[in-house]
Amino acid sequence: MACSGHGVAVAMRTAAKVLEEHRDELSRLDREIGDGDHGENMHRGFAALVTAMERDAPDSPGGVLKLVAMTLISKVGGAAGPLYGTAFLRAATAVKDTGELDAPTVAVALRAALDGVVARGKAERGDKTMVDALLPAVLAAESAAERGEDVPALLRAAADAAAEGADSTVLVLARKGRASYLGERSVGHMDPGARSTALLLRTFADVASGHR
Amino acid sequence: MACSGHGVAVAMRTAAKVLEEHRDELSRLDREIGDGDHGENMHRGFAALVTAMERDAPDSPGGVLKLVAMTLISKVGGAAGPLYGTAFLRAATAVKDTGELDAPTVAVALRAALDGVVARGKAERGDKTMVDALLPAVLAAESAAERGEDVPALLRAAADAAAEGADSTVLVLARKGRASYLGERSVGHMDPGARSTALLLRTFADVASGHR
Amino acid sequence: MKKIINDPSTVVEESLKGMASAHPDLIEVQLDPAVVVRADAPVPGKVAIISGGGAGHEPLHGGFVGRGMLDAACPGHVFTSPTPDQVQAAVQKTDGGAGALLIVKNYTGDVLNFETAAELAEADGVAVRSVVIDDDVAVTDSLYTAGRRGVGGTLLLEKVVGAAAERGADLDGCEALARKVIGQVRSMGLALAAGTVPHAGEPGFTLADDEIELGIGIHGEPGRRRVKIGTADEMVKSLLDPILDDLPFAAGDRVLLFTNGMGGTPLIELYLAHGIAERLLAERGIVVERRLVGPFVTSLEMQGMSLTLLKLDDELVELWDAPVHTAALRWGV
Amino acid sequence: MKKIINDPSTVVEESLKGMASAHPDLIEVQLDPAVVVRADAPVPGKVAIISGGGAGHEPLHGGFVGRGMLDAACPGHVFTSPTPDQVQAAVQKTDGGAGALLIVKNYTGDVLNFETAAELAEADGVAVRSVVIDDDVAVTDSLYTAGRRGVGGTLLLEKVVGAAAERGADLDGCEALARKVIGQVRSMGLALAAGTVPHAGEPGFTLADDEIELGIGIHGEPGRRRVKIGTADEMVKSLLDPILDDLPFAAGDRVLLFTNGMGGTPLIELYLAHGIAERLLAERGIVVERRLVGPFVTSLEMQGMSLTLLKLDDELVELWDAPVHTAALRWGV
Ligand SMILES: Nc1ncnc2c1ncn2[C@@H]1O[C@H](COP(=O)(O)OP(=O)(O)O)[C@@H](O)[C@H]1O
Ligand SMILES: Nc1ncnc2c1ncn2[C@@H]1O[C@H](COP(=O)(O)OP(=O)(O)O)[C@@H](O)[C@H]1O
Ligand SMILES: [Mg+2]
Ligand SMILES: [Mg+2]
Ligand SMILES: [Mg+2]
Ligand SMILES: [Mg+2]
Repeated sequence: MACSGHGVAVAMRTAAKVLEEHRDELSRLDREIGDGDHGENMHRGFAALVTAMERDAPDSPGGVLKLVAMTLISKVGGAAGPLYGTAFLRAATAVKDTGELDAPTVAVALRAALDGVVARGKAERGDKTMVDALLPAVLAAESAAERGEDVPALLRAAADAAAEGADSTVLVLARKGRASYLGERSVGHMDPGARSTALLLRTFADVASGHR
Repeated sequence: MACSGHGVAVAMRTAAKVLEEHRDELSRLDREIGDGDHGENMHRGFAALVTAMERDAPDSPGGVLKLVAMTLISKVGGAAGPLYGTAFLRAATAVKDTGELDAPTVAVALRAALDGVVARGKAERGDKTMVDALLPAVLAAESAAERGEDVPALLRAAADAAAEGADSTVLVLARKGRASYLGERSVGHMDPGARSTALLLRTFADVASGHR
Repeated sequence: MKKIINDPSTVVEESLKGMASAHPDLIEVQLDPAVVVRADAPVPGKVAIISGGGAGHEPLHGGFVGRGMLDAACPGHVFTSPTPDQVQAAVQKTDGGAGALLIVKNYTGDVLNFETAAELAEADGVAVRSVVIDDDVAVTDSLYTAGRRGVGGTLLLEKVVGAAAERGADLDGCEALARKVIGQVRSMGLALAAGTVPHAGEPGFTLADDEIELGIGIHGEPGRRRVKIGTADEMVKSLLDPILDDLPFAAGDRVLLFTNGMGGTPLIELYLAHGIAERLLAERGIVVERRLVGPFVTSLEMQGMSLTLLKLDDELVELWDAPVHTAALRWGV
Repeated sequence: MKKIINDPSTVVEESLKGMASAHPDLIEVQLDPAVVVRADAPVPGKVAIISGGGAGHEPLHGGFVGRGMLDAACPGHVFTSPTPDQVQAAVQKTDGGAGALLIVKNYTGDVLNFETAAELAEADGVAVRSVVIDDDVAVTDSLYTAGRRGVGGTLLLEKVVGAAAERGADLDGCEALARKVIGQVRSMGLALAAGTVPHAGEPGFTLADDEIELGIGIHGEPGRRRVKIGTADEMVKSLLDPILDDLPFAAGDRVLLFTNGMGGTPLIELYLAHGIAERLLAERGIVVERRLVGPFVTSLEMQGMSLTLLKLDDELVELWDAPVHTAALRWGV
């Protein structure tokens, strides 16, 4: 597996498939504690991305990430659109015009993505949002990079941490986004955005590891 | 039992009770093949009649019948209001200012009521309307009168015939009123107006016979 | 049954009170007998246009009382025609000396009660005419039925005749115009789910999850048949075709298209259906010159819709466009 | 799920097409990105008033585009906020040289997307201001929530600010007026039964037969608590009391009372509820000077209602009464 622009593009196309498969699950989660559109939103955004990549496939990882950002911003809507859009935009900016991403760069990109989400959404860990998946993923990626792991190993560590982070949202009270209106009733349900973050990272890890 | 104005008033008050008891049944029948308001319509009319009779209880049978007619016309609405209203109005006119109704007069009054219903509604026997109960009742009353039966016996004969007539509506196709829109789907359900006619005649017979 | 009501037996009365408080400048509501009258009635020299029918079809008819439309509306109980004394009171309150035209939807109860009312009003010395509207093509007129039902076309009739009366048309003129409109307006509806009459407490009918009632009446009466639910394209076509065939409407005809909601179908679906109907009409070369979209002739919270097509000419276009100021329809003022 | 649609993924687009065909004189609809624009835009020298939000709340916002109200509306997918490029396109289409005011309902998605849009529009050289409306008292502002939601008050805000812009108020003036309205408008809603998002296919939530959701949001989000359904008197009071306590409204205050339907509740119930609200306000000595009753800020076919109270002064009364000509609100023209 290569972390070239092509590799990133493959990861995004795979993500589109995964999100289509999990569309109903994500919407169901959102129906429990939000307005039921998260699966549809993510699916719409990534389906549009696939179309956009058919027309125009940037060579560099940064170019692909920027296309992802612009497509999500203009196609997803809702809270997830600008949040994921900002995340990918910041990641694109962080990797600059690197041709092949190495593990430290991936860690930096993930950190930039997290910072973007927090800058826009002002959520803290424990607020029951995608931050609860993304933040532990970033921490795991950073220590993997420090340990000198390669990109597949780093992404697997990040994906594991994100999955655990998403699971952790089940037990907490939502404090940001629509789910916050539920108050105590949000407890007991996983946050859909945390779940989609975990799915994305798992997909990226799988593609990087050659599993998908 | 006397067929004085007082007797007729007692019969009407009893009818109000009976219609209240059968309100749901009549509405249910009407829901099957009409718009579900017949029980409510009849109950509203006779409840208003009880109130009206408290204010003003006419002495003569004709006076009571006229009060019934005017109250039903102004309180019932729907198809049943003008039809029953006309029936009682014609009956009132037919009995003129007779102080005590004898059997032949009751038969004449019932015939006048039927003629009124037919004049307004233009239904024929077999159209699945109240006519299917009232017409056989009139025929039975007329032959009872010819046989020289007294008022209670005449009304019992009329009530029996009306009940049979109402039963007969189950198997026929509605051709008048709202039920006609159902076409074939009206078959298998008793006509609510035929049922209320049968109930009224049964009540009058019971009161005349001293059973209620 | 879940409803925002206090008591099934007072729904109509309380709703009328609320309506009165919502439109103090427009209408006056009298409760016993129940009549909604335009605030400036009687208008001297003007023919009074009066309609009425069972409640549960709001805004029909009370929502159309006001300048340029109805002088009075007589609301019955839910789905129950009003009584003659209500209509008689309406005539008395609105008689400006030029007579009254009663607009009656073709249901046995309505026809009988308005008939009696007309007699009472004539006895009071007011010249009264009645017209019966029966625009629903779902139920074909035959020996075996009480005739077609009056549905969505009623609103168009009330608007057009109301405008004519406001301009000074006399009783003959109003009646002739009404008969003309009745002659060239056709409707058909469908239901996805029934409404619940308050005192009944349960839905008027039950449809399977994949079933619709084609040709539904505004009291939940069935129409042509139950069919599987289709796409919006199919459903709209199944309403439009019988309407077009009935009059018939032909290429080159100018029409008003009224896409009506039954009460529980949201506007997003009505607009969607309206767009389809416009497209189908354009394909047939029929020219939609005026349109109305919304829940105007309803059946409580029934989910469903109806289409109404009125053939237009210059006279009808002008009368449709004339100012109207009522609770539910307002323009030019 | 029973709906008059062809395909969940094309509902908004098809509905917009139908809306365009229904109101050719009033609006122009562009589909990619989706924007509803008033037919005579841009109006030179006029501040453009722009709003938007997820679809499913019709007639909000597209039904309020036209003279005296909105210059453009940006409809998102059902219950999903629009995207920045839609808002950017709306600004471009309506920019008359005096800047644009964006009216945003307080939902994370709406706020974030409009924020991005404002940046894009500024980059295009248009002066843009945003106001966020958060009139729903059901959800109290606290550290723990994203703040109050924007609901029924949005319509009143759009009407009043739209009237001011039409009269020539500048961007500062429009913004200040908007903040004033937001400061003195409060709402709360309840639901009896959920609507169904087309692509979800099943109701957004489920209530027991005797249960209502008090403080419901217009996307079916819960509010304060689930309670046993009461009489209309009780339900209206349970909406009105928190509204009155919140601002607070006091005896002698002049108000506009807006009784809003959630989409699946028929007018007969809304008028009934409105009458109760007027009575309760009168008992408190609060003077209802203007009113609006109907399904205007809806949640698909949700059964339920909301009440909105706007504190009035002469300026607001005059702006409310000013002519408006849109698909859903029209008077004086
Ligand atoms: N302020 C926020 N910060 C971070 N993430 C948020 C915030 N608000 C919402 N989210 C995320 O967005 C997800 C919901 O996205 P989506 O359903 O697509 O949009 P919407 O909430 O507008 O319907 C939530 O599950 C949560 O993870
Ligand atoms: N043309 C008619 N002639 C005789 N009876 C009729 C006619 N039309 C309807 N009816 C009777 O009226 C009954 C319905 O009354 P009701 O439900 O109170 O009024 P509505 O049909 O207006 O709702 C029917 O069951 C039938 O017996
Ligand atoms: Mg969502
Ligand atoms: Mg009936
Ligand atoms: Mg009836
Ligand atoms: Mg959403």
